[in-house]
Amino acid sequence: MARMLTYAESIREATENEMARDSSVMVLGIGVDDFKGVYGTTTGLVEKFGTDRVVDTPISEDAMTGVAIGAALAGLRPIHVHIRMDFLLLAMNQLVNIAAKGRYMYGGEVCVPMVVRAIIGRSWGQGAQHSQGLHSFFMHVPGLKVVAPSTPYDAKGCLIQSIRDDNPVVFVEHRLIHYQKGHVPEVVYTIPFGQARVLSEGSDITLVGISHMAAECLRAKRYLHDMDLRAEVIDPVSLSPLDIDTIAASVEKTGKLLVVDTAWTACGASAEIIVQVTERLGNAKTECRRMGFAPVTCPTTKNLENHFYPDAQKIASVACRMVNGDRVSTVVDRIPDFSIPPEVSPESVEFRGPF
Amino acid sequence: MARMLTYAESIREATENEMARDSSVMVLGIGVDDFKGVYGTTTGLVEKFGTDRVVDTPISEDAMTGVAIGAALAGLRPIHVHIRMDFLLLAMNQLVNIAAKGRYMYGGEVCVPMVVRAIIGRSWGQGAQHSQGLHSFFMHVPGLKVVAPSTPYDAKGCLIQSIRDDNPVVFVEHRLIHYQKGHVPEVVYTIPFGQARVLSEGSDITLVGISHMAAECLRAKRYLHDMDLRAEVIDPVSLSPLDIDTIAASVEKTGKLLVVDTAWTACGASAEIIVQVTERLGNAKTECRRMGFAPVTCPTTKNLENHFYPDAQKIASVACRMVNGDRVSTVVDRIPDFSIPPEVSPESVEFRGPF
Amino acid sequence: MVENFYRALYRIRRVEQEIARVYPTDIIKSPIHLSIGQEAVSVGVCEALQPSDVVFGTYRSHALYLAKGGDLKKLISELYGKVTGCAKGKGGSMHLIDTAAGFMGTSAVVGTTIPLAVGYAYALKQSGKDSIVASFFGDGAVEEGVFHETLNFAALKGVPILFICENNGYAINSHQSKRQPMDNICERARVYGMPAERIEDNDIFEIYERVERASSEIRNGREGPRLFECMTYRWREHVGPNEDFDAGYRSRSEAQPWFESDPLKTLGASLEIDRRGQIEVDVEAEIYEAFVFAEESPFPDEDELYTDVFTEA
Amino acid sequence: MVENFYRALYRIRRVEQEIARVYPTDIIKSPIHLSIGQEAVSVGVCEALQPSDVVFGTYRSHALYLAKGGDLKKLISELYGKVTGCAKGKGGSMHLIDTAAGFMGTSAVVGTTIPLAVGYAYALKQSGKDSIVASFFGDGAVEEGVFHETLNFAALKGVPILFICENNGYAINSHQSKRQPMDNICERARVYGMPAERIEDNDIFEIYERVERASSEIRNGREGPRLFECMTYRWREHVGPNEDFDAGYRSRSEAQPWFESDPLKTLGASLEIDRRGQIEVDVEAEIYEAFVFAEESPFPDEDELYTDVFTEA
Ligand SMILES: Cc1ncc(C[n+]2csc(CCOP(=O)(O)OP(=O)(O)O)c2C)c(N)n1
Ligand SMILES: Cc1ncc(C[n+]2csc(CCOP(=O)(O)OP(=O)(O)O)c2C)c(N)n1
Ligand SMILES: [Mg+2]
Ligand SMILES: [Mg+2]
Repeated sequence: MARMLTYAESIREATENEMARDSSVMVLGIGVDDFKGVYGTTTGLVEKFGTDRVVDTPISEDAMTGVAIGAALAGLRPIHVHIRMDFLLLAMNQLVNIAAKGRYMYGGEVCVPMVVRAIIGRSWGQGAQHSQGLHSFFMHVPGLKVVAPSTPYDAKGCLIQSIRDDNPVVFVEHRLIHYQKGHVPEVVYTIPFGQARVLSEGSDITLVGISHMAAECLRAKRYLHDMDLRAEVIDPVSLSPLDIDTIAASVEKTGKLLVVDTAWTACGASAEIIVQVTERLGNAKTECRRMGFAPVTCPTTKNLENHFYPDAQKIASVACRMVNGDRVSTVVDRIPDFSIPPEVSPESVEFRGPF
Repeated sequence: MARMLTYAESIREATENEMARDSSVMVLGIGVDDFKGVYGTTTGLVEKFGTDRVVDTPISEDAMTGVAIGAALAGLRPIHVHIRMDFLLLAMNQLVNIAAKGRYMYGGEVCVPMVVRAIIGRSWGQGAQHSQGLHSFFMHVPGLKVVAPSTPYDAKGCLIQSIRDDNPVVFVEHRLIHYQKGHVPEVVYTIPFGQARVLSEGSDITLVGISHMAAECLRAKRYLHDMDLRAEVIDPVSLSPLDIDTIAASVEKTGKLLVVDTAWTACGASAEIIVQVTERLGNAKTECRRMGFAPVTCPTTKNLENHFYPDAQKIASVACRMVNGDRVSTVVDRIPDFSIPPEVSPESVEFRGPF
Repeated sequence: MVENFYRALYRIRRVEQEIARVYPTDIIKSPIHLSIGQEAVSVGVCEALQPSDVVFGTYRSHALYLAKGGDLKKLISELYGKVTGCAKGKGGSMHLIDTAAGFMGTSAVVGTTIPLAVGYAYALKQSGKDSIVASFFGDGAVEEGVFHETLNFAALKGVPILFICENNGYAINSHQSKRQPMDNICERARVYGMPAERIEDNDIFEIYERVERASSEIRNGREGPRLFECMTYRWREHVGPNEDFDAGYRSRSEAQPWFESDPLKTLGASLEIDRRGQIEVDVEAEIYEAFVFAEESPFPDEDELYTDVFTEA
Repeated sequence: MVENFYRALYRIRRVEQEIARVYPTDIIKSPIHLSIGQEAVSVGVCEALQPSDVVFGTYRSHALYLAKGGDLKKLISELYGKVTGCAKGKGGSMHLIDTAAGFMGTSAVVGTTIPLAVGYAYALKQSGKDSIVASFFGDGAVEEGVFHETLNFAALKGVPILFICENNGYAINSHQSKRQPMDNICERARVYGMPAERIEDNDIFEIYERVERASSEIRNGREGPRLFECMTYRWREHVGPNEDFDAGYRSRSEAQPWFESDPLKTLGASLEIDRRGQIEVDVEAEIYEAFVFAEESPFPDEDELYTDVFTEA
């Protein structure tokens, strides 16, 4: 029988493997050694590897990012953990001005092998400052790699790949998938960057789902199936580098592309994917749309929050109208509800208590 | 005769006008009161309005941004000046988590009327950390307005508009245009956000140039003219809100769009403009391309730096090939030189010494 | 005064207990950081302030909101995500505001409101107003660079602000000694030339008196900022409604002295039984009403999602 | 020792003078921040360090680069934007590096290398190596929050690092008193429990001796970080090759005592004339050679634009 782990367990396993294999790997971050272990992703590591290699840090994101970079310059391989991606806003100077640029501006003399684990905080009620998906910032800046696996299988392989990479990697997680289970082999394996994953084949439309939205796209596919529409669902997995070949090949087949992100769309990853596809396919007739956070600050109250996020129903609504040729309003975030049974994603239903 | 001012003088005049008119307007930032007056944009203000309203700050971008926001909450209208946009990386938390979100997350109870003047630092040899155009970060986040005027005329009107706006506005300047002269009426005027400016009409291709690239696009137009191609040149002026109507109408006419930014292209303003145009025009046959910084860290040595930035020649090369239907490689940043006389933009030629 | 203190303490304690009680039903869909055990700091400071004075807080600010005169119904409604909340349900527990009460806002990101408070105080000083500002934050926030940057600027400009550090010994589950080499937050303020005092034992009278004195000294605008480090203790888990003495990072015996010196208990014991009873009855009625109000209030309309992004001209 | 000091000081001074001399021709297309007048700090500290020790600096680090043993030809070539530069011309004056010499890099953004240095020192300590790190920065950098965050962490973990604050009294054109309420940078370090000393008068012997002692104390790994505030003075404008005593923000008379106590002058006077002459002749030859080397070196190929973004596996 397949070995099943949660996404969080898979991250923990990858970290433990690498720490055991390579004594230069270390973990630092607020609360990495505490009893909650950052949603269980670091549980037990301090007992095994000690406080020198598993470092609870002061609340000093800017300096601690610099410390991680400095340790990387000296040959360590730090994994810096942030329980909310929002806190990276305090570390932008170090990430953009040093981590991303170090190798280039020193003419190739150094490298910065570090991993920044950034968790997108959505559960419910996380509100304005604990819910942001800011991966497009890091995609914008040359010198950083960005990866956002959506399954336990990819989480393990990508994290090991990230740790072994000699460059700074922003590893994007999503809180709602931490407790999702999936097949994770016990063996150590890596997943190369720049390879998108076709989660499910189809011919009528290409759905690209980033991070948690990959799961929502798969659910949307089921709705669409009931309407006799075959969606191809792709998880880019790696955002920078981006495997535009796989996505463009799919779009060439389907003629329609809907990119769904767990982030805002303006200057977002969804915009980038669409532009790269149109650049690749020239002025062939392709219709492209994007969905993401509503273009507002994330509200706390659940009944507004539900409208803030894309979900399977909304994705299916937009996809269906794209395929059926109805003219879709440009404000794709405000599609009125389609006639789809009001099921909700299990992650959000199962979620209780924001702890 | 038309009254001619430099871009820097125009900014200074707008600031002085508003400070004289409204005692709640203040200026703060590193060196705003010193003899260089941030390229002359703040010269004389401290003598006129005193050190309470023209505040030289410690080197504390994070806190000083928070201080500006707090002052705005109390009813002042701070203009926070940064001689390099790169330094905003230290202020991202306050800008994104508070300035952008304050009104929304407090249910409309407060407003944050502040202006953040951010200067893109290119001259020569500014290298990795003094040359970045990071406006796409601010376009990504709801709650911020972003404006990037390219002429002295627009600089004055947009700055007055920004100061009077009750919301946080990121005002993007470019060092190479600070010394450019243009017509600036003495009268006080505002330029509403969300209105692009058609700098020059044409029928064969639409060139959209952001900030300093508007001038390069105009120059490119002259090259193209010699080849009997008529380019329409548009300066979006305001990036968020974005006047997509004007741009899309132009593209509907020309069928071709080339967006040129003084920033990286991945998840950049250029990507956003292209996607909005394709969303607007549906799957009509339009060819869209973008140019910007090469996808690397900015090098210091001039002979690499020259290849890092788009310029009139490179823009004309790409535009020409788009119109003539040659298949353009996707890496538009590496177009081999087209047969255009090797003139360089006067800003870069005139520039001497990075002071 | 004792009665006022008791009423304020009792009201906050009971409000938070009620929040904790209903929380497991998931009717409140917002992370909550309770101040149970720490109420004396907010009450002691705010009783010493004027209504026109202004405070800024953190995600752990139910107590501060109430102590500063924030509307109780709007607080509970906010937690319930209702449109009648102080932020129309858009903010939740971590983004409280009541401008009418001089409660200027809280933030979920550690340290972020410290410079806001100083900017506000700068504006007050410049306008010649008589009001002052108090900035509340935890012992963890002093590890953020912005704390230092802000104190440096506040002292340089002599703005009328009180920095109130609520030192409960922990940032989430990490003891101060795991995060700071010295237990000397006051020293960290004094290097900027500002007077700084530690107030031990969660002592509401000490807090009130010392803050009262300091605030009148800075109110005239001639003296600059002050810092108070108020030693206190959090009785519940960092976030959520429960106790967590079995989690391993701290012991119940560490908490015991704080339970025993609880100002609510000692003040209550000093009150005449009838007066005390009356206060409690009044407060209970008010709380009951507030929860009913919140339950009966409507959620915001879907259209509210798109409002309040910008202030329209 | 005096001879070594003199050679190092003379070499740096003359290199920077040469840079300033050619600068108006625009052959160097990179902003330059000269250390003329401040050389004693870099030399005094680096002479007290071991070759295997590591330093991090700022955009004003020509002196530090040379004092730590960085390659002169690579420095000048870097300024000339040549592929033979220490960063292949990609870095310029503000992004110097020479890993072989333990010169681990500089940055144009104030304060950014301070935590890098501590991270490096953390790694050294963890690996059990005997080396230490010195982090150089200006008096302005202590206003950045990252300075405090970093010192807090460094002291907490007891990493083997020396913080060297080069206090030249100014950040660009703003005097320290315009930016900091107290003239007490050492105090700002002591609150983290680390010893901190001010060294007055740009005194190279004092710097050498005290740093030597401190470095041997922290080298064994048992004692934690130290800070030295080295008082010095910048003779030229903040950025660029010229003097700026007529700009209004400072006077030549303020500089006068620094001119007079210039260690280069006093050390030079103490040397036997022939020895001194020989040193100077050697150094001049080396400098001449370095500039010729730089001039004759090729610029990087256009293809270099796209290399060094990532380390390939
Ligand atoms: C910038 C930032 N980093 C980390 C967090 C996660 N976090 C939430 S509360 C907290 C502890 C803060 O401790 P303290 O300031 O002592 O306040 P207390 O919770 O004890 O009242 C942390 C680290 C955050 N909210 N913001
Ligand atoms: C974060 C940041 N803010 C502002 C600047 C602009 N700037 C360059 S040098 C400098 C002054 C720094 O002063 P100090 O640390 O004393 O160093 P010095 O130049 O005197 O050696 C400033 C403000 C910068 N480079 N980085
Ligand atoms: Mg605490
Ligand atoms: Mg200085």
